[in-house]
Amino acid sequence: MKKIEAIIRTSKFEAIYSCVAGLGVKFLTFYEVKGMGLEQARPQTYRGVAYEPAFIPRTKLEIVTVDALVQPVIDCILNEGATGEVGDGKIFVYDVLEAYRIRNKEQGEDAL
Amino acid sequence: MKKIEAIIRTSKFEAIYSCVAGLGVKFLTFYEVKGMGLEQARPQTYRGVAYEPAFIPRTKLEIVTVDALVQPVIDCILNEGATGEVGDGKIFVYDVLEAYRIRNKEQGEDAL
Amino acid sequence: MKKIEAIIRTSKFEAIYSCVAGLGVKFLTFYEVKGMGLEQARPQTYRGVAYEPAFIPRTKLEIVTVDALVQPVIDCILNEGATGEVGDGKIFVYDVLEAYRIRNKEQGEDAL
Amino acid sequence: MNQEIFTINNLWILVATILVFIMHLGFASLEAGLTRSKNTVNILFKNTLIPAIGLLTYAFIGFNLMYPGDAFAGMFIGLGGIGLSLPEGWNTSEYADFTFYTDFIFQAMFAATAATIVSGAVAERIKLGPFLTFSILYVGICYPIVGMWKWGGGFLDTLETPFYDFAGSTIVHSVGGWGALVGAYLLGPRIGKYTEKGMKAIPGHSIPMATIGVFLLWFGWFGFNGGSVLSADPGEVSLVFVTTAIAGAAGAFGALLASYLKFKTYDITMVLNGILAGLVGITAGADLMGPGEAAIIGFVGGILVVLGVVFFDKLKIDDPVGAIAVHLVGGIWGTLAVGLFGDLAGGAQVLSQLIGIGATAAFCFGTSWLIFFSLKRTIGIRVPAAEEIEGLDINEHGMHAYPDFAKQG
Amino acid sequence: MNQEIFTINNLWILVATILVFIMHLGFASLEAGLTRSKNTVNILFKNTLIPAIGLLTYAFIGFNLMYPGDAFAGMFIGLGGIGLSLPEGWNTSEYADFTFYTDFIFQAMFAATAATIVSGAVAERIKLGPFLTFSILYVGICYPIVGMWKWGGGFLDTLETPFYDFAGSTIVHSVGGWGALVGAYLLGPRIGKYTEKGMKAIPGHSIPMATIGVFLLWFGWFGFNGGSVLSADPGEVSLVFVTTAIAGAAGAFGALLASYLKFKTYDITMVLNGILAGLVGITAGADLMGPGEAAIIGFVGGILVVLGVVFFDKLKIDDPVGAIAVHLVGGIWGTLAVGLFGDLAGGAQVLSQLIGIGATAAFCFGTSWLIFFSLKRTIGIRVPAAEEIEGLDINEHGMHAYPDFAKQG
Amino acid sequence: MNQEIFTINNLWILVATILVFIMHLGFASLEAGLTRSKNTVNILFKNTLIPAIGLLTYAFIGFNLMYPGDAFAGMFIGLGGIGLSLPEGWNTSEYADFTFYTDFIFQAMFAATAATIVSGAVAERIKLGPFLTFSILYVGICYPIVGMWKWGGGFLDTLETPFYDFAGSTIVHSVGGWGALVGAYLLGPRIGKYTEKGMKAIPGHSIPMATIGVFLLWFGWFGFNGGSVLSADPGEVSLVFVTTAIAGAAGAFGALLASYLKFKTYDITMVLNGILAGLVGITAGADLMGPGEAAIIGFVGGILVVLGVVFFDKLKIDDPVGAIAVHLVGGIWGTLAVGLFGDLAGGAQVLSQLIGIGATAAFCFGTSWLIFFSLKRTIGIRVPAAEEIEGLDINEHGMHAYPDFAKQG
Ligand SMILES: Nc1ncnc2c1ncn2[C@@H]1O[C@H](COP(=O)(O)OP(=O)(O)O)[C@@H](O)[C@H]1O
Ligand SMILES: Nc1ncnc2c1ncn2[C@@H]1O[C@H](COP(=O)(O)OP(=O)(O)O)[C@@H](O)[C@H]1O
Ligand SMILES: Nc1ncnc2c1ncn2[C@@H]1O[C@H](COP(=O)(O)OP(=O)(O)O)[C@@H](O)[C@H]1O
Repeated sequence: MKKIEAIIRTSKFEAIYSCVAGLGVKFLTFYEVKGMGLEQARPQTYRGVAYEPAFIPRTKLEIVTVDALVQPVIDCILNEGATGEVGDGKIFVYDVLEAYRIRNKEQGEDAL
Repeated sequence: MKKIEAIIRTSKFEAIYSCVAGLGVKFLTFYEVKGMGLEQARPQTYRGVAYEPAFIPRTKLEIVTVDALVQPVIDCILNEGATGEVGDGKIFVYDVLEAYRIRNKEQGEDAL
Repeated sequence: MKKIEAIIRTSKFEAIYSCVAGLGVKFLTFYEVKGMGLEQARPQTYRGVAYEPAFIPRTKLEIVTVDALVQPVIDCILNEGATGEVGDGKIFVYDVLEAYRIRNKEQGEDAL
Repeated sequence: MNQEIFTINNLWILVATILVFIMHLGFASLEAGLTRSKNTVNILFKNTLIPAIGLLTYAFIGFNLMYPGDAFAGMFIGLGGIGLSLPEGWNTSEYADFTFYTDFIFQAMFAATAATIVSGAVAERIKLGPFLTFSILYVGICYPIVGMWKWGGGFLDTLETPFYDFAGSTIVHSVGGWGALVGAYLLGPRIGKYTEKGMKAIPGHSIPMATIGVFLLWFGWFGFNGGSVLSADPGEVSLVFVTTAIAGAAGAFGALLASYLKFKTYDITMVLNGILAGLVGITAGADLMGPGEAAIIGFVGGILVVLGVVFFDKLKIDDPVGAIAVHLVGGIWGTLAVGLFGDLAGGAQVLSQLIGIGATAAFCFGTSWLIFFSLKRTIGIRVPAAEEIEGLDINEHGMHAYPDFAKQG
Repeated sequence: MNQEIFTINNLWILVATILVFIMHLGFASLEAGLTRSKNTVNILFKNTLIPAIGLLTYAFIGFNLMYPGDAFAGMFIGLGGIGLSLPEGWNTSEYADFTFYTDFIFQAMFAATAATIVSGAVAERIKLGPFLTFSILYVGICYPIVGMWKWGGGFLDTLETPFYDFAGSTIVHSVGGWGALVGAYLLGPRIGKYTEKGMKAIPGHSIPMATIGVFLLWFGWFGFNGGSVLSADPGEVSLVFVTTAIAGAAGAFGALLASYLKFKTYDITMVLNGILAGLVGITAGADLMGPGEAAIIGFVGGILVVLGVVFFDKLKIDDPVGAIAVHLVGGIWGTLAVGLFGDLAGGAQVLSQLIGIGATAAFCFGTSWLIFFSLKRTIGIRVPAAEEIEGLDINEHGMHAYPDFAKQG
Repeated sequence: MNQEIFTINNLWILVATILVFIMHLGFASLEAGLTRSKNTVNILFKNTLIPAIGLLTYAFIGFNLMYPGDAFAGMFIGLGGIGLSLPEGWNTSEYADFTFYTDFIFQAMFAATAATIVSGAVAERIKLGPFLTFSILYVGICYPIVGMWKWGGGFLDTLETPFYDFAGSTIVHSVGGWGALVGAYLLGPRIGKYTEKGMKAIPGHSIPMATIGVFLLWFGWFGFNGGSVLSADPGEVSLVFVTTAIAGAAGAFGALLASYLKFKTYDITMVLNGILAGLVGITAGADLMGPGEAAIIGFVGGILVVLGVVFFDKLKIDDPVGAIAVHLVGGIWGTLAVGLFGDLAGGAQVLSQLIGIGATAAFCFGTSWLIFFSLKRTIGIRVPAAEEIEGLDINEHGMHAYPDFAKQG
């Protein structure tokens, strides 16, 4: 079991979701985060003061999945999430020691 | 040291919190996330157009704790977080390499 | 590659960011979380009912970086993030198996 | 009366009508502000329909129930007909200081207020259908019957020392207040309000909306009270403006003082409630008091509203917006104050005021109990617990009030 | 007319002017509420400038185009001059029942309404510059020309059976509605509204703002219709108040019924649109109807708005706030209703009403097509897709409406 | 004067009173909108208490200080008594064109404006207690003394060429503006506003609230200026309506142009400030100007407000809402404009205007320095840094304005 964490463009969420759903990934979690990176946030002005808001809003996606699906999921994100411009984001992969389904206390890969 | 990540029903937060506090867990972090899963989001309509909002709001809980407490914490979540209906959520366990308390630079298990 | 997760005081974000940027860390992600811990949330009252909101708003910082930079980054956070009072937060370190840059499919440390 | 004065009087009552109209937005904003964002569509939906219900039912039957005509003088109930039929000389001073239609529309705007008051107290847990049913019956039938007792020439008006209620501390506000009390009681408190570990605060979702609401209510109150002079008489209307302004201002300070002493905190929601309690308090005698008396009445009203909120919380009657404390407690206080201060003060007047308060209490408590209880026993009045927790907006309306914004845990 | 009556009439028209003024806040709130938070600064920016544009262009040329003087009676177009020049006796009853300046300012407040209606329909995707250009031309030139046809003594007023439009169902609301239709059509729908998988809902970001907007509009409408009596005549103004109130209330129920039957949901945005449709509907004949007829006109208006929203969605004409259904459909219905109900009902009147509707349709459709199409072919009228997705606020204004709040995904 | 005209005049002043009342909601909304959500309860708390303070202190002493009676004509200060005592014939035209109570309540509504203006400039960092203390003293004593100089028959009114200030560009707005300047200066800027790395923007939390505020202010301004005619005279009131409307509209465009040229951005907050500056500018001479002159005064006011905001930022005087630029700069400009344009234009008038501006400057600067400085040296006027960072709402009120919504980092 691995956890795939991807920081993506919010506008790419739907495309990525369709792709991973097509692989049989039934569950995922996501939330809004802010990023600092190469991409510059769009400059804003307020009452004559130009300022750069310190961050760019992004979506973070978390999918825990069986080892066999890790590469296909990553490919989905790489293919569907890229525009080729700075700001496309990153993917990180982590090891997962254990998983449980709260509803019925199933454990391990069954719980995913 | 392990990190326990649980995606739970927002309404179950208080019960789970009391349970883990009873185990002596003094710290935890949580935030709002959105989930896709077996549970369907309640259909909404707006000006005659029915639509399913793509996600369900959920709470994500993060607890880093010593190995000895991992199973009790998981049991708390499994027991207090379940309704038996689709949508109860998941628990994932990860390894933690190191921990620090910022206040006094304590390190390792002392920092938890 | 390691992932450094720090739960910090929101007010310390800028100081920490300058410090790690000085180390050459070009990317980071952060978001608002809520914490339970030793620090007590400020009591609130509403229409005569005193209540303690269950949590304190905090910022969570995530930096994935090469092993060589882990200790310097942690030192930044420990030094810049501390006030010496309860509530300064924690740092956790995790292992990262793999990383990708979505823009150009770079992999591994190049992707950071 | 000459045509010029007739035209001025008529114009003022129409302007006052518009001011009373906007009070409905005031109520909508206040109630939405003091409840949670998961129930905001629901409360706005109700408060948007209430003026519509008020206008239509009042045209259909209410106006005739409230002003059944001289034949029913001194009585409890009467019905002059159904619908609106233009009397002879309706648009001349033969009819009154204003036209028939002006009379109707000004009164009709008052009517819906009774139900609006209730909607705040029962918010966040009542089913939509039963609430609307209650509103139609209460606004369409109960309110005009009580109104008739005094304003329609009924028995309260023909007491030896007539009951006095200038613009409706009892006849409008307490009528709403009793419905609010019964509704909140029969529904029971919101989930999580009174727990084993004690009372929990359930903060409203938008202090700005609540503040906007109270300012709009105060704004409209100048029409509510000022229009109740039923003419543009310079002396009377200007006196009423002064007492209305002063009582509201003093109410703010009464509530500020009481809430600071009791809770050691500067609670804006209490100050807002205090303004309203001051306004409700002055309503019964706005034309009888001087500025000093208005200040006392308002100030005491502001104190009472804080004690009232605490009191009903002790009884575990859960009123998210403080409607019972404002309109019922404030309404009783204002009605009594007519016997204690100002031009009519005196023992006989106190007695008459108590008769009016008591009669209204009995009738409104009884009828609203009857309506709410029948609904409870038949179709049920409370949404299921799961709906309540998730919010009425998504369950009753399939919609969120603020779909763009992330929610606090 | 004596000085007293002159003063009263003048005062009422001025008070009505203020009420019409606040309708601009009503439109701003409604349109902001029914669109997404990423475009809120943009819509508020436009709706703040529109009354300013209306006032200035109307002073510069509009007033003279709309009221060119008797020499142009029965004609299509005329221009009395440029700017405001005080006529002899401007501040006496020689001029009218009110002063020249009162006349101007009341009319000027009406003028901007036409552009405000358009701004809702084209929201969330139109470029700022082209929209302001359109507004200036449409408010400054097109609106007053149509207004002249009837209110300025033009050809619609001199038909054998004169076209009748009391306060502007056609002359104000449909004029705006046609511009809205053309604008929304030429722009195309918002990205993501009509997809291969069917229509998608794009919920507005704040139901409270939308509700506040509609209440303020209703509030102002008492001045819009009541002031159109052009005097404080007690009978007429009070009748107009009653029909305006009843039609709005009935519109709420018409839309509630229709939307519940069609969608099985209690949609507050439809109820709000229904109120407006009822108000637009009664506007043409507010002084001709009794309460019962007002109720029918309002109720049908409320039903029509729901059908209209569905209809334009079928045509893939994307109107985020329902402006076309409210102002165009409602305006046509109200104008026709003058031939079907009330004092003027009859075949000849229906014909005249149709002539007025048709002439307005042709002219407004034509001119707004001309303006929008020229702009489209030259500087372009639609923001780039990336801007639209990210939001107009940050792209056109470099600013967020709610910088403190976290956004829902 | 006959009873009819007396009644009409009285009615108009009362209606104007209500319009001025709602300006307090306008200020509350504008100031809340242009500050951060962590300080929203605090700003609303203050702005809710201010009208209450204004009404009560004005009844207690202010009215008597401002209108001490003929015995004090030509002087600097006078006191006619304490509290309100009804003069002979108070409700007849013996007293004035309106009743004594009408006089009082209209003036009282003006009074609180001075403190409201200050509250915006000192927002987000001032302690509650000291602010309320300042407000009571400034509204209760300083404002009426300045008012007396002109409107109470004091020395500015008895200059050879009397100082002219129709509705208070100087006497109301600059009075507030000076207090705002002193307060903002003595408090120092908000943490993080002027850093070593330069100036940082601190965006307000709700553009919709700010917009609602400005519309309500404009709405109320028709009463502020229109009521200052002190009668319903058709010619005068209608002229004042036109100049008020045009100046606001032109102010929008002045600010739009200036801010676009300077910052290359369409900044709605500047347009909103521009409208207000146009309105403040026309206030001194609203009855003296024609539409063209009103347009120039408003347009220049709109430009000045943008320059003013930049200027005070350069001086590191931190004014979150632009109150100093709007009310002080705009007020001075409007007062001067009376000498430059319109019926009174001329060198002698310019001189008198400068005397009025100067005297007000000296007195208001002096007294507000005295009050703020004494408070600073004793109980302190600024909240601790930690409180400021965390927000005044939670620290001074133990409450959040929007507890349901997640916050942006
Ligand atoms: N090493 C990292 N640790 C944490 N977050 C990262 C890291 N690298 C990138 N991110 C996140 O990903 C976002 C996208 O980075 P971006 O500037 O788009 O990278 P690139 O230009 O390489 O495509 C950043 O805003 C940040 O939130
Ligand atoms: N493998 C996974 N990876 C990431 N998030 C998951 C995963 N499985 C479940 N979740 C999260 O948990 C939530 C609950 O899943 P749910 O549909 O309730 O599962 P179940 O029906 O098995 O109880 C989902 O909405 C999603 O946010
Ligand atoms: N073991 C843990 N697991 C998850 N979150 C933690 C843990 N320890 C601390 N935190 C987070 O860090 C925040 C800061 O803790 P705090 O009370 O400041 O600790 P300390 O007093 O030791 O400095 C907490 O509110 C919580 O969000």
